[in-house]
Amino acid sequence: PSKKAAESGSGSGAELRIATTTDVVNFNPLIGSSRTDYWLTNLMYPHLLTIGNDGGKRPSLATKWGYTNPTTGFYEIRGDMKWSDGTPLTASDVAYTLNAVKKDKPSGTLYGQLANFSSAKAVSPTRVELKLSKPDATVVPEVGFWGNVVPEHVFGKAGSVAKFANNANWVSAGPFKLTKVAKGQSYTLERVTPYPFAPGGRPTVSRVVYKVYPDVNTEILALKNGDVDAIANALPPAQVQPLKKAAGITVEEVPGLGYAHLAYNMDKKPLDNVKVRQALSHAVDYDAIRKVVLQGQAVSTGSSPIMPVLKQFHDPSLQEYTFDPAMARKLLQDAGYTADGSGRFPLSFRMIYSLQDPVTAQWATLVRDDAAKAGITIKPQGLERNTYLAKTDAGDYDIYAGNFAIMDDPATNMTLTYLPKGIINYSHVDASDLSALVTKAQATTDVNEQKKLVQAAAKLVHDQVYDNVMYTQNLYVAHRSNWTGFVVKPSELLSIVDPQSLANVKSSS
Amino acid sequence: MPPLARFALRRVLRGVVTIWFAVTVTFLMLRLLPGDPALAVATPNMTRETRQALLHQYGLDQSLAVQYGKYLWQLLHGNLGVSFSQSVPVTTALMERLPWTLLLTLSALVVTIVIGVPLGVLAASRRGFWDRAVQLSGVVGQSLFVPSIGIFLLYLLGLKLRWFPIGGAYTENTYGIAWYGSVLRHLVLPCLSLVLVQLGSYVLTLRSTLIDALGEDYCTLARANGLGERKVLWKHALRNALLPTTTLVGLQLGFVVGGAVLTETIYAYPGIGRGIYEAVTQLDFPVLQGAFVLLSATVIVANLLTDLAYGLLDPRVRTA
Amino acid sequence: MPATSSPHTPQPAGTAPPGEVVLEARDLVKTFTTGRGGLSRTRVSSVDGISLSLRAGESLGIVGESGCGKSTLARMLVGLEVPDLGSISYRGHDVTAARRGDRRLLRRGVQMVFQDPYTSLDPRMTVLEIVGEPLTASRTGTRAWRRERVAELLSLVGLAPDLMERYPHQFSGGQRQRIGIARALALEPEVLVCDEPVSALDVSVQAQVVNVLRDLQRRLGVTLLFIAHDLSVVRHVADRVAVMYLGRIAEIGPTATVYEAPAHPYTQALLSASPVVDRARRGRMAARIVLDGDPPSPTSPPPGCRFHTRCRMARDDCRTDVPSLRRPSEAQERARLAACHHAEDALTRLEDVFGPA
Amino acid sequence: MPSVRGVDLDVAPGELVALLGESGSGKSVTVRSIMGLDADNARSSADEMRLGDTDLLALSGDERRRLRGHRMSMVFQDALSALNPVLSVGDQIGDLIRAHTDTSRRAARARAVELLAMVGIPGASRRVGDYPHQFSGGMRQRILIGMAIALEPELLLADEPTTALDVTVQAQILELLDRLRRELDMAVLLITHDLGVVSEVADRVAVMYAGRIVERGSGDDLLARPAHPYTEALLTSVPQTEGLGRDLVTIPGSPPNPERVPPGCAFHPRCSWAVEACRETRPALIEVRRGRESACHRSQEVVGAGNE
Amino acid sequence: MTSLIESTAGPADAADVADRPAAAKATWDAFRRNPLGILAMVLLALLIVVALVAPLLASYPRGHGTAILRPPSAAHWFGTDNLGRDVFAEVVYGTRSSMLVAAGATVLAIVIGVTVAVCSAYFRWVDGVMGVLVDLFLSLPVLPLMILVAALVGPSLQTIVLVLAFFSWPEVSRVVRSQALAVVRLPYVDAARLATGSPLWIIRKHLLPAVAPVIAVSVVLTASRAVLSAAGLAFLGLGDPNSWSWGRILFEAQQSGAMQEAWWTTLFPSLAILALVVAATLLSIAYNDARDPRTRKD
Ligand SMILES: Nc1ncnc2c1ncn2[C@@H]1O[C@H](COP(=O)(O)OP(=O)(O)OP(=O)(O)O)[C@@H](O)[C@H]1O
Ligand SMILES: Nc1ncnc2c1ncn2[C@@H]1O[C@H](COP(=O)(O)OP(=O)(O)OP(=O)(O)O)[C@@H](O)[C@H]1O
Ligand SMILES: [Mg+2]
Ligand SMILES: [Mg+2]
Repeated sequence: PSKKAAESGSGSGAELRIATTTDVVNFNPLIGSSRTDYWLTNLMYPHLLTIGNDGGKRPSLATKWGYTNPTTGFYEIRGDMKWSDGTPLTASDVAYTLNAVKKDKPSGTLYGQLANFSSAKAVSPTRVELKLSKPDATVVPEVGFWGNVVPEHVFGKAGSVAKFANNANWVSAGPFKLTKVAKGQSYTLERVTPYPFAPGGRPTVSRVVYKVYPDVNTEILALKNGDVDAIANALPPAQVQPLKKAAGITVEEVPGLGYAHLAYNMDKKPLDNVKVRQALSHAVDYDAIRKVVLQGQAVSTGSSPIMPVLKQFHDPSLQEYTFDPAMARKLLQDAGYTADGSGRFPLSFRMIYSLQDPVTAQWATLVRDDAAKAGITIKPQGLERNTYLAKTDAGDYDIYAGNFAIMDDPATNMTLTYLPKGIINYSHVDASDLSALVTKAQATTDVNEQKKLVQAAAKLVHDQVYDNVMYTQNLYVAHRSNWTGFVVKPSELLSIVDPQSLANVKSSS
Repeated sequence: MPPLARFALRRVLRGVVTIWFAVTVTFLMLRLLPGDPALAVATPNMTRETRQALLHQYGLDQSLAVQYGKYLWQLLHGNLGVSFSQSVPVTTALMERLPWTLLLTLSALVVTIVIGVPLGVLAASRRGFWDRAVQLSGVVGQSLFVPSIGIFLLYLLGLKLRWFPIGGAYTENTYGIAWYGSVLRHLVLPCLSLVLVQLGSYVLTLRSTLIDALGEDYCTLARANGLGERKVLWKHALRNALLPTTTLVGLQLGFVVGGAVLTETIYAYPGIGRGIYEAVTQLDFPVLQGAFVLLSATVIVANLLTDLAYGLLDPRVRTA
Repeated sequence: MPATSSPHTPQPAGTAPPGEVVLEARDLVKTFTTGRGGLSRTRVSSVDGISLSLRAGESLGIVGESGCGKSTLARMLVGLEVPDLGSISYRGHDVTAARRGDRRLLRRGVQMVFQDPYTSLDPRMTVLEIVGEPLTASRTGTRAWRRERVAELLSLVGLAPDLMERYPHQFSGGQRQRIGIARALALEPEVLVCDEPVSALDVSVQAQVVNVLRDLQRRLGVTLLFIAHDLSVVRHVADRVAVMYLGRIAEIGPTATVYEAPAHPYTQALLSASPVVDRARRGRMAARIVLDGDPPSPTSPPPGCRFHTRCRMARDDCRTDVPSLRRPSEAQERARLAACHHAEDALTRLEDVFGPA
Repeated sequence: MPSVRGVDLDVAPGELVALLGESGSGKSVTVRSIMGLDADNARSSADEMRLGDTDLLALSGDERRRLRGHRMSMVFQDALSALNPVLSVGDQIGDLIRAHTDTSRRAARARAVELLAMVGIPGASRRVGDYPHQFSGGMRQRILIGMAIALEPELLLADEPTTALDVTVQAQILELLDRLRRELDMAVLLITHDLGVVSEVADRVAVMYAGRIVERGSGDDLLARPAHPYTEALLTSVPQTEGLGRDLVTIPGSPPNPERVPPGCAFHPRCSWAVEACRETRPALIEVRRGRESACHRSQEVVGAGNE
Repeated sequence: MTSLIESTAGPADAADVADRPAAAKATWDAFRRNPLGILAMVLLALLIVVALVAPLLASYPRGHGTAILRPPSAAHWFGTDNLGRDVFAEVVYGTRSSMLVAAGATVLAIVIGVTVAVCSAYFRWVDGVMGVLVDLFLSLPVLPLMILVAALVGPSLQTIVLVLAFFSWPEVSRVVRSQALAVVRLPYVDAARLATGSPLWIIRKHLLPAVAPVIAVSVVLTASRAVLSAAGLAFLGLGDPNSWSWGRILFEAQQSGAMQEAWWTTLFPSLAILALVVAATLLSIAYNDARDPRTRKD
């Protein structure tokens, strides 16, 4: 078939080309783990909820959601969405998705959210009800935000959803549908109509092409060159200013919903001592890191796990640890350590970080050098991602340096981060007062009550240095200026490539 | 057994052993070195239970011997397994990429030979300035760091001059002639940098073997017979000097196919080298094992082809 | 140039009374597999059923064309190569298998002088190191003693001992060959196997080496196995001579007998084809026996008598039956054996070889 | 560094002149210079060089090239390395023919078959397409000779054509050369270090030592009555039937290193005739008697001694 | 035909010239006359000096600076990187660790490769086994395997050195073995066999000295290849993050997205790599040429 090549220029026929740095690993949204997987499958398998710039949940496929009682949640969904093969998208697709994930345990994020979920049922074509095994206020918003809804009539035939590759004959609920895949090269998606979130139910561009580049340098070259119209990945901090100045290129600011932190492994000896942890906290020049490494594109969280961007939960009274080597030394002396002639304490910590995380990799050395000023030896150990994960999992580190992409819901995140069995409890904290607060917050559906509980927990974390949250990063993405109408959503996962954004974007030149 | 059949049998046997070796080395590396594929696909929210389920699903909870035996058994049946991360058969995952790598390396080889032979002849026959110039540029080319030259070429020819596109193997959604044109345009830069890097070794080899050949008695005889220097060079010396070059092609082809990782990475060329790199980051054991099987097979085929070429060029082998 | 005798001329250990067999080979067979892998894998029959015995103090010459297996035979006799079949015994001990103990015995008793004086000396070693190597490697004696011994050996072969700090390339071919001989003598062997020790040398130098060898034999009673393709040299050196053709012995016997009355057609052809520096006999060029064709390939030796393809006297039985080494009927030649079905016949046609007297 | 100095040679049609000399005495260098095939690092000069009535020195490089293989040709010592291993024998002979004559490919091949038959390759028409490695050493040498006589040159230079061969095969080759030069009335310059070979075939002989000709004369005369101590020594050091049982006569010392040729007569350090004059002045090659030249201060005495 | 020829030629053309002890001088004389060889040697010496005296040239690049991604200037000869560190200092210290890695990997690879080569040349049965093993190793795709191992084990100086050595020895072995095989066939080795029954003696006294020149060339080539491979690994994020290497500078430039615009962050380390590898290669070529009497004369 001889179609016309990229019809650039205005109008509804335009093609939007987006650069990404990784291939799609898996087309099954319930398994997929790479960023590109997420961006692509989001355009085909809708989420029940989306998120606002303050981290609050907003309607998407679901119009209403909540709890009818502590162990029963519900979603009311739109009735006007259809799969691209004509089959209507109904509540039974939602129920099927949740039940299948619970049963087949695919490795994606969604399964992790279903710990207290027992089953879902479509009580009407537009209403799903969730049975919980114990009260948990986080299930409905988190499942709604993280989970993609997949078509039962396609996935259901495939057996286990944990093994289904979903690599051909895609069915999409819009705004786009994958039509052509060239591994290592590009992914072409065609417009799907009707799509309720597009103007007139019809996405403005007819086609979206994700093109794969090896790294952000090449992406930037391609953007400047006009080979692509937008870059999906967040820009490295150092590139934001130059690109803002570049002609024909627009840089959008995307609120970050994640944070970077240092976790002190409390299973390892002097780190169980709060004074040592405090000393360490005072031995990092947070300002310098934010200014130099992040080029001022990050904000302090006040050393609290609740970032300012989460306005409804944030507690502005918590103050960031000051960079104060003298204070750090004093704290260490209080803890019974004495410095040698050269001012060094007999303390040496191994700090792991991932080499694939360029920002952390950069500040890791700064942390080392700052600590040295307080007489503390920190040995950064940059690791290839898999080794990093393995060591993290085994607790094989003194200090863990890393960041989380989206920490949108404090209660959820605290259960994962600070409960003894929490799977991202990297400081291995096991404090009964903290656990009590977090558990209670998780079970509470009352927003104000929950706010009080998580703030109390955050204060504990802050004071006892159960976690050292360093900053939340604002992200920047770039596109060619002739494209307008991007809807900017928080976090790199959504940013300007969220389905609703791509359904509305248009070329003006 | 007729010699040809025996020869064929030996080659096949050697091929099988080579593949087995590649499989075993990769298998053991993957299993014995640290690194856990279940973690590679981990998301922060994954539980221990899920991990266990994953390991089970991947068959990694079995003993080493059982896994190895199973893998070999499958391999015997031409089954390379299913990719951990992509859930598709490994064959499918690799076959998408192999053609691009072959296109890239073979075209680079052809260009290298087309440019390299005259350059080698020039260097060998015009001792002095040309010789030194060719030699020096050969050495410099050989010493280039692929990403460095890639960055430079992309910047200059891609961004500044806009002669060639940045990355990829073709332009999406073009068809027919235009598609082939775009393939060619995308091929130029990666091919060029591969040629730059490998040209040197071919030219230098050819040069030194040519110089040797020109000093051989048979060339002296050709001159004593009143043949012109050109004929001596191109007919008598070159035919002999091409033999070691052929060997080099065989040796290098496998190396180049595997070594195209950096080239493919810097130019976003969707070849097997980059596929391997990605599989490494995802610890996709089946894909990695499959890729090494495939690369070994390529090396075997390349060696077989060079043997054939050698036979064509060298009657001592052909008529023995 | 005869060597000047030094005061402490070494005597080879346990010199046997003349006549006693020191080294004996029985039915040696050696086949090589060659080929650059792949298509051209072939078997080369290098030595095929050779029996020899060396008596103490004698010198046995071996002549034959290139590739007839002379070197292979020599290498088997010194233990550098293990025969496929057959046995070698040294002073009654079977040393065929070349086990560790055997080797030591053989090494002490049988040494070798190599053909090429250029490649048989390690260019990176001084003469002292080269000649003294057998001693140094086995840590025999003190350093000073070894030096003394090397000096002795050098003067034995007619080289000034003060040259021992030099490197081989500072010597001429003939001098190097003498270094090689000195090295071979270091362990005081009874038997010296010389594999074409003068072929690589110029005529003017060749004589020096030949003289040294003869002198050694006379003075030390060393047993010599002297391999050469130059008939005149062998005639000069050897008491007995064996003529080899394609891995087999064609004729063996006292030198004078074989040279004056060759009983094997091949020996005859060889003698007749050898150019002689004697203008008087120049005219025989047209008359002599020029063999047709080329030596057959050892990869597919002809059946029967291996010489039959080029033999002017070949009959049917030569093509099928392998001739054994036997004494031609004439009684006075008890010591000479020839492997030819028609040796008697051949002896009657000697004028073809030397031309009409 | 000169490796050949002041070599004077002439060969008449139909005549076989042997150039005798030890290894390294400069025989090959001489031949190469005559052919105009000096190695890259060699330079040669000559006062006069002519082939028939052609002045070789007056020719341009290309004219010289056209002479090679046509009016003068060469046979190498090592036939295996002199034949191109990757080209068929017929191809190589054809190349030669077509380089000098306007011959079609087919005609050249036919001529190649003819030549192979002429030098005694059995089944020539079958074997013309074979490659060098498929022939035995003697056959290869014959092929080289066939190539050298292909265009019936006036002068054939044979550089040790039999050294690598066995005596039985050597005899064949020598006979072939002898026959061909008579049939084609060629001048042959035979290089060798084998006195036996010289004695068998040479009409005239020139003896070289350390890059110079030290003696020249007709074969019979020179071998019977050497006029130069070197020739004399050479002759006596060859093992001969007459000397059986005695030690061989040796020439003391070793051939000179071309980098350090002794002053005066190059042979004087090894010469039993040497006198003071030999150390200082180099004897010129002068006529000792008719048709005999020798470069020795004491030639007359040497010849005389030989005559006793 | 009459002729009077005066011919001159160079020194004796004996193939074994190079092996003589006196040849060392001849080799050096020839080497000295090759401008490229001298240039290479000077360049290499310069780089080695830079590696040795790094602390005198620049202070170790740590922490961060204020001037970010500044082009080359008097204060920062090679400009600054995205953390404001001095690229010149990075390149200087990169020289150190790049050379260290190359040296470590080369020593290991040479030791293994030469041992295997010499043993297989000397002992037929070893050759059977090791020959096949070396062949198999040579047919493995090296770079991908290096990536795999480096990724699995985790990048550190030791890992990189081991990985490079592990995949470089077969090439060393191949080259050295072919030379050793030629030497083993030489009569003087046979003579040594007749002189002693100790293989160790023969290997030590005859074989190793004879292959030494090949080993020398092999050392240089292995090292230069190691530099390229190490840079390749570092560029893919598999270098040691705690020591400055040229590959790491490039990797960080790539990570920061500054590669093309801040050309100085990529140009200088690239030039350093090029300089080292070119110098090493030229040196080995010049040495080989000088050693070979046939090429020596021009
Ligand atoms: N190591 C080997 N491998 C294969 N073939 C061999 C080997 N050694 C000898 N041969 C073959 O065995 C045959 C006899 O060889 P040998 O060296 O004994 O002959 P020779 O009589 O010494 O010859 P020359 O006079 O040329 O030295 C030849 O055909 C040779 O090619
Ligand atoms: N291309 C060359 N470069 C340098 N020296 C050379 C060259 N060719 C010959 N020689 C030297 O010139 C001298 C004469 O060599 P030539 O080859 O003529 O000797 P030859 O008499 O032919 O010896 P042989 O009998 O060994 O062939 C020798 O010392 C040789 O080393
Ligand atoms: Mg031999
Ligand atoms: Mg010569």
